[in-house]
Amino acid sequence: MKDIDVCTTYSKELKKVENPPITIASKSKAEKRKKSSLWGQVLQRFLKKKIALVGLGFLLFIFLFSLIGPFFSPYATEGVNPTQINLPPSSEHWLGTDKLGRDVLTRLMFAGRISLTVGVGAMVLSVTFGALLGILAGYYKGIIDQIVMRIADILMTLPSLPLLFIMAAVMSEWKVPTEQRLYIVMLMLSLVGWPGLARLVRSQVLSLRERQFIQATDALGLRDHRKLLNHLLPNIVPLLIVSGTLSIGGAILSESVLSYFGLGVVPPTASWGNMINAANSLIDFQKRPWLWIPPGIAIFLTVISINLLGDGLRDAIDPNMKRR
Amino acid sequence: MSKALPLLEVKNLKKYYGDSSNLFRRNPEVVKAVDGVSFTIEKGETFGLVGESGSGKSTIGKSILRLSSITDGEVLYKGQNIHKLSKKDMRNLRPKLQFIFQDPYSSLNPRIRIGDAIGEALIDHGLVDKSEIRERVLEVLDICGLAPYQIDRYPHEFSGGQRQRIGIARAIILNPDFIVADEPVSALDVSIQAQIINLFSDLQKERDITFLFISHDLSVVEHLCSKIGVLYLGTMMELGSRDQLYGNPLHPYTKALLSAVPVPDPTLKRERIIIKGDIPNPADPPKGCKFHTRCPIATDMCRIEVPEFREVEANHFVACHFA
Amino acid sequence: MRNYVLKRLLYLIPTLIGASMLIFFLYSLVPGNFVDSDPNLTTERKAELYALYGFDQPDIERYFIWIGNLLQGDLGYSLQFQRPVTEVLGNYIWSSFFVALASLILTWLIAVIIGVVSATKQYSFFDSFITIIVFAAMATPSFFLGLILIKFLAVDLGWFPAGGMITTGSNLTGWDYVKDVAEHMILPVLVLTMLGIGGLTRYFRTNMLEVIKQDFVRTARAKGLKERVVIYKHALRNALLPAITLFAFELPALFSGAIITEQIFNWPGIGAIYMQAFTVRDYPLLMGFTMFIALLTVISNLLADLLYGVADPRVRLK
Amino acid sequence: ACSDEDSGTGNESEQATNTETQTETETSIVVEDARHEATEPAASPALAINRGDTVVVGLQEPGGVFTPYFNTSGYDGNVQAVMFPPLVEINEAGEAVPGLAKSWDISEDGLTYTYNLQDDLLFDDGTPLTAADVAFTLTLLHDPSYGGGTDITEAKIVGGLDYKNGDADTISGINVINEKTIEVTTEVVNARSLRLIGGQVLKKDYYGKDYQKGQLDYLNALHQKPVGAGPFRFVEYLPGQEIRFEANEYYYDGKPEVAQFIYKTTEGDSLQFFQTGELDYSALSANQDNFEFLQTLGFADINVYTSSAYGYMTFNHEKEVFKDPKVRQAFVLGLDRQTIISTHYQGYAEVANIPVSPTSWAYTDEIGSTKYDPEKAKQLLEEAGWVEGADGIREKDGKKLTVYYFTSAGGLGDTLIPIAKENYKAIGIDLQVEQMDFNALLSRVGNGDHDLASFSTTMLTDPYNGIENFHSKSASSIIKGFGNEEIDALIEATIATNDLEERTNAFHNLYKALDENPPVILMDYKKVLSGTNARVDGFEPNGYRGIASSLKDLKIVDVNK
Amino acid sequence: MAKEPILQINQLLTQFYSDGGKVNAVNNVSLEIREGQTVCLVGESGCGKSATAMSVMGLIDPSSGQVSNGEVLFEGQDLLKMKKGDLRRLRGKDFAMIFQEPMSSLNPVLTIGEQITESIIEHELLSKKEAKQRGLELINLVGIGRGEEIFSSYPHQLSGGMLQRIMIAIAISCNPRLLIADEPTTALDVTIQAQILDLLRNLKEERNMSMLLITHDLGVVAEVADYVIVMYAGKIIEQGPVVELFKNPKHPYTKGLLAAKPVINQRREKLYTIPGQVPNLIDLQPSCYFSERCEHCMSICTTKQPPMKQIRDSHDVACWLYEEEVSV
Ligand SMILES: Nc1ncnc2c1ncn2[C@@H]1O[C@H](COP(=O)(O)OP(=O)(O)OP(=O)(O)O)[C@@H](O)[C@H]1O
Ligand SMILES: Nc1ncnc2c1ncn2[C@@H]1O[C@H](COP(=O)(O)OP(=O)(O)OP(=O)(O)O)[C@@H](O)[C@H]1O
Ligand SMILES: [Mg+2]
Ligand SMILES: [Mg+2]
Repeated sequence: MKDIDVCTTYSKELKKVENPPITIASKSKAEKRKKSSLWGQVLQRFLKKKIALVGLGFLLFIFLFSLIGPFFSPYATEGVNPTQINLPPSSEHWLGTDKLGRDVLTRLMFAGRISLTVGVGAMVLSVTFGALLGILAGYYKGIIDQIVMRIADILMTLPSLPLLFIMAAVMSEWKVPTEQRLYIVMLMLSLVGWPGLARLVRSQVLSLRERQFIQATDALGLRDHRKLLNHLLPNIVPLLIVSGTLSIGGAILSESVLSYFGLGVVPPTASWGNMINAANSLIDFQKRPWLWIPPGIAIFLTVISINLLGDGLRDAIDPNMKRR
Repeated sequence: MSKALPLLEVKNLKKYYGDSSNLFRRNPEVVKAVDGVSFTIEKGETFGLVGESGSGKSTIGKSILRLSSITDGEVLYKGQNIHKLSKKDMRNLRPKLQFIFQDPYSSLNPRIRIGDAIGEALIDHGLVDKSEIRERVLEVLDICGLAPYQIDRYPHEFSGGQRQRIGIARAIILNPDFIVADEPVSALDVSIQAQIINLFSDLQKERDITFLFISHDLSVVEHLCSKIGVLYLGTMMELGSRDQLYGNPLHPYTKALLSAVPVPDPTLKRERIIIKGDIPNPADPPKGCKFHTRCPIATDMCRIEVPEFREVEANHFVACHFA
Repeated sequence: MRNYVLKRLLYLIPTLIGASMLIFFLYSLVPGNFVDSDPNLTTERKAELYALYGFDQPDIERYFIWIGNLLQGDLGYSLQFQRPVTEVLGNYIWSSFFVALASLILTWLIAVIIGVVSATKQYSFFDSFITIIVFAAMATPSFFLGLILIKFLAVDLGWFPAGGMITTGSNLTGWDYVKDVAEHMILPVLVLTMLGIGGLTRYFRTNMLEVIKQDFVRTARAKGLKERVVIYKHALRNALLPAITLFAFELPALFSGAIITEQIFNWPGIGAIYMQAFTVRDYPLLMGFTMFIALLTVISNLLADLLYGVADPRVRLK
Repeated sequence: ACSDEDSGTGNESEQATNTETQTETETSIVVEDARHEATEPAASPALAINRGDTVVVGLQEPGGVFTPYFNTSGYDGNVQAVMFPPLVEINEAGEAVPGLAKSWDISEDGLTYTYNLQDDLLFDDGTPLTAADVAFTLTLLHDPSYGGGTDITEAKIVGGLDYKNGDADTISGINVINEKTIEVTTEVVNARSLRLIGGQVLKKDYYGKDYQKGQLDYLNALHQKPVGAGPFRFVEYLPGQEIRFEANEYYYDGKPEVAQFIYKTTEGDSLQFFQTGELDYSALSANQDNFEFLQTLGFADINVYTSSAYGYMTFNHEKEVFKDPKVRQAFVLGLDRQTIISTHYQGYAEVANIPVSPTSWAYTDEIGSTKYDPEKAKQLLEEAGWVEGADGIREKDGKKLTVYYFTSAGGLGDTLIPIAKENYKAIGIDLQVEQMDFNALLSRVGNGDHDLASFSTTMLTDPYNGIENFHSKSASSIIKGFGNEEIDALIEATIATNDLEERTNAFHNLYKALDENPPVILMDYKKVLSGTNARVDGFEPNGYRGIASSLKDLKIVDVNK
Repeated sequence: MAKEPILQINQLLTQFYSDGGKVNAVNNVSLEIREGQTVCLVGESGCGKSATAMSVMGLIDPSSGQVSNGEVLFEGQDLLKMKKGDLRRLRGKDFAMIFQEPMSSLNPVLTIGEQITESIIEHELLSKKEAKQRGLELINLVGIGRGEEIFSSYPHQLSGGMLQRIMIAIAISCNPRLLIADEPTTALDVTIQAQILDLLRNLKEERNMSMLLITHDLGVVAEVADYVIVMYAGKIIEQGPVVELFKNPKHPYTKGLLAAKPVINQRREKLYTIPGQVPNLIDLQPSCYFSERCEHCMSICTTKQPPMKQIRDSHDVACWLYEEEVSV
């Protein structure tokens, strides 16, 4: 469905990273010494991308803000305080309080932990599934490929939001402690996310297979696990890195959409998504902007910076798109 | 030639490409990439395979090493049919049979240091103790004209010629008996090409390796090979020793090829045979003699009858009605 | 060509069977059913209703009944609406379709233009500016975007209706009706467009960047053609080609609606109905709809390939 | 963070101060039921004023089944209410008043009901509505293939089961005396039968034209072409958009002044539509914010009234923990309901003390309590054998006092969850929360997976509806395993007579018993907040019928006067 | 050969931007092509041959490089100073170009006919119909039959050799006076190469075109060139009439190139090799760029660039070996 198509649009873009970068250049000796590894080169190129660096900087800030911010806050996330309801920002509560008298700034920090965890977790899971299955399918072809790809096809025929609804309902059967509900959310998002990635990886592996250096492993008679782990995997890492970064943003957004339907992280655990959603009425919108602006900006900036970062990484990894 | 078993014997090799995944109907459009090719390679010999693009050279090379399956025929290495070996036996045989690729830029994994790339197969086959690997790698690096300090570098830090050397080092470190070199110098500049060609001839002499050398450059083949086969649309047109082929080419195709090679001498005014037209679509090869569409001396017979691959003089075979 | 299509159609069967099983069994795992949604029913009454609706049969059996009906084109009977699923879908799907179509066209138009301009002026101010804007649109949750637009454009400024499809109680016909509906469409279309535009713009930009580095573009320049011709005739055509597949992929989205946007704008579309059906576990409707989308997806995949074949002479099918 | 502190003393003092501040707010904050006239009617948006004598009300998407008794969606019920008045109506106090029946008699023994129809009663197609239509309706409800949600058999009409399960052709207990009179005999006294039997009427010639016993499928074709006898006549259904009605000139109480009535499909709170004037009437979640919102609009007549429903949190009585009434009492006392309710509803709800709304004749504030007493709760838990464990969570026989609380997303839960977690933690209960959608909630509660679960009753047209589930024979899946013979007897007593005073006493006795042995944690009596565009007069919503009974009185007024 | 130079390049400097800094791909190159002359530019990969051609055509992608200095005089007009529109009108009309990869140099989604007539319509202002007529003639001229059929086919349906002929047809469609061919036969088989070279030779003669042919194959040079220019690392190191240069190469690099190539029927035991490899263009110090690989390297070679010196009539070489005054 369109609303939640974030993940697929990323994969649209990702088609472009399929061809892994092979730098064909003979560098002078002086240069050779300072960039002895491929990743060193990537790093160097990356460091030249100002916008991407801004993105990275902001992400770091958000991470620090969420991870160590709460230690500096005098308030507790769940400290309900009915006498302090809906206060506007003040020197005491920099971002005001919500309808339960909780400090918005503190919640924003805790929510950041959750949202980032969901984002990163869902990314890690879907990248793991997607990469593993994609490699197996692309490398072994035949029956394994058929099975994996048909499952992916089938999953992809189902619209994602309904699929998430179903999964949320099904998974609510499992007795998961409130605090750990986010793991369920991660799992759900990754289940929706892996087929697209698996396809990308598979097609990449199929094209890598035709590359002479992979054919060379056949000629050398190397064992399969060596071919897969030492030869194939490192060559799809760039793809995984780029699609991984981009999917973090997608997952954070999807979580907020799930929260909108009450299928996300369970309150009182705060996520940026359910914080915005708690203020999702015309009244709060109008009268208490401090409830929705901070989480809104947090999501917005995080997703933007992740995108910028991902974009920068893509350009850095793919040297064809060189800038003067 | 002794009666002893040849190192490699290719018998009636056929390789058809086609859409075999079609469940419902066999695709009629099959490309007969290799269509019944036979030849033998004696130990220590360098066999040259020439032909235009798409004539099936690489396919033969890969089929011989079982890097691709075959449709029909036999590939006998020291008498054993390579395509009938079990997976395990084949793996054990791999180190003895090596392949050198055409494209120096894509034949090395960009993410693996060249020292590892060269030594990897030794480890994987358990041929050498881990501690000795580096030594062995340095040894072959030296043979191939690379400096020891380059062992920990990545492929992108090397030029094309150097990469081709790495590819060669990777093959010879396994002490192979037989190497298929698929156009190993085609992508290189003249000055570098000469270096690699010399390296090959040194290897031939010093290591007693048997080569199947694939190239479309007749001058290179002449330089390196003792026996040469000329391929056209998957069929062998002429096969003979170097002197026979260059001194007395019998097939009109061979003649045309030879005369088409530009010679770097502006004063030389040769009578050239320019054969007309393009190579036919391999999916739909001409009937009769496959070369008849471009042959300057073709007759009606050529259009109908497939010429026999005959031995016209000792070890000189040709497939032409008029040779 | 005909064989190819036939073959592809045959390949669809296992995918569809798989999808139908997945759909059926996933939904059957969902806790709750239509009868349960009324807490006031007595146990006996529930049992009666279970029997009436066939909920008491084993899943496998119900699956085969369902799939059997499906094969006859019978999507079942909506419990909530008490009428055939096809009829319910028919009631709502077109309004979803029009919104989606309008936003699709708009999205593509804008994305192509922006993509081309920012690719030809890579790293210019325009490019960076658009990049930021586009990312911004991508980074806003849809419900939030909807709320902002309603608040400012509909309620405060009163430029557009806040929701719905027609002016309540209006009896307009002909052009007036079209105009009325169009006016109501603006905001939802705007939201969908903003959401969709990001990915597509980036996609076109990357495509264009790739294409304009190709040899044939150089050839076109070497011929002395005007830059406009080089970009729009030679480059854009090639950049659009892979996108044709994407376009076909959007087909199911045209019918599957946009759950959130429809809900927010009160648009009488299939997305909103889906949500409602889910809350009361109207499984025939849910499954019928999901299956319909699965079928569309599969067909549009095929269509994408065929279209690509038609559009790209390189893969044009024999 | 303070919430993480385990030390009992620190918490107690804090809690104490908390309670203090709450009692302070508590008294000042509950809002009275009232009607607030618009301050500035002329501010009504042009969109609304220009609409003339068409009145638009928001309603969630109906299912499109407009035949009474056959709808599966409650919203369809709202649609039907416009066209199908019942024989016996209900007023704002929950008392039976005349509807299509101008009067009725109940026999001495309480078993026979005789309904006398209004004079000149016509369907909206102009044909007469007679006792035969009523008889047909009742017969239809007994049809074996009837799949709707009304269980007529509860009234135990004589011969009803023979018709339903046997092969009787008619129901012997239904007697059409004449065109205007019908007599129904039942087997047991049931205070609810009057309204159950005296419900909405289906036109026999229309809905019964093709009727054959056991065959009701033909009705499906009629669901979207209703013929009723209400103030408005059905005109058109635009799925997902609106349902249109027009004034019914055959209505027995006179044709309404408003020419057209429309239910517009909206989703959730539709503030924006009310604000822009697309809706003339809108019911909103009751809270101070929404109230102020309506006030600032200026053109809204505001109604605040109390709903007839109550909210509660049910125990899973099949779990061993809750077998002991002391534990349940501790759960009641240990939850600061007052804070939760006043925080969430900002005065637009009060804490429930008995399982019936204050609007009902059965209500009394003398029974039950709303107080928060964690000390008492702790004591009760101690008595029940739950002693504090190492981590502050109570244990008994090595089992921790961890309870799973199920609730649907949104609503009160957002406020309740954090406070309840804190409250319960303070008395040594570990509360785990799971949120799910409402249907999953019902299903999982039905399976007995829960320990606690939140629900609200529907509108309680009879106080009996609020307690029937506490009967040990009750089939309710929500409250299973509760009750004993004593309570059963008390429950049965509440309907065993038609006399209101006797019933009131019976209810009070029951409420007392339930207070000692709580089946649920009573939560709230909610207010309903509605805004009416000042251009429309006559909306008198109440807690039993919503706006249905006032539709006939709607008038358009000139806002500039 | 006293004919007017049709193209004269003076002190051309073309730079590309790269990670390590600016790359002087074409480094102060000066050359001229006279009317009716075929000039061959030879050199190893990366020595700046294509960059030179692209600079002339004004096709250096502005996002990756620029022409920083110099003059490119086409019939006396400096192309570099010309307005973009004016240059565009000359390009493809008065001078045209053929590229190395025929497969990728034609637009895959347009028909051959469309691509041939396009420039005719643009430059000659003919109608579609006339252009088609012209197109068919051209197809015929480059030696492919079945004009109509080819006209409506797509590039992927033709073989490499045919495509290269089409490229040639496009290039000569407006009767250019100068044809630049950048390795037109490198991607083709020998038999096809022979056909194409033959075609180019004939066309040149018939139409009295001048030609700048870029190649790295000395055999090709020997067959078609009138005049040869040898480039190394962005610089011209030797130039001269073809016979003179092959008979009497002066620069050690030129000599090496000629000796390193295996020649048919002239088998040697060992090929001559030039040691080392082409230097990286990024950080070149002032020196003879070939000095690292040169057998005759002297101390001056590593510190100073040799100037271009005329050895004989129009045979120039840039090598310290031939500078008398430095032999100190
Ligand atoms: N994987 C494949 N699938 C289908 N056809 C193939 C495949 N590989 C090669 N062919 C076809 O087989 C024929 C022979 O190919 P091969 O690569 O052996 O030629 P070659 O002589 O090595 O040519 P080149 O000089 O271009 O390398 C060609 O017509 C080619 O199109
Ligand atoms: N677009 C570009 N961006 C950066 N560097 C470039 C670009 N194009 C060419 N170069 C560099 O300029 C130098 C000259 O390139 P050029 O293409 O002119 O070589 P060439 O002589 O044509 O080689 P080849 O025989 O391989 O075609 C090379 O070092 C190359 O790396
Ligand atoms: Mg090959
Ligand atoms: Mg070049």
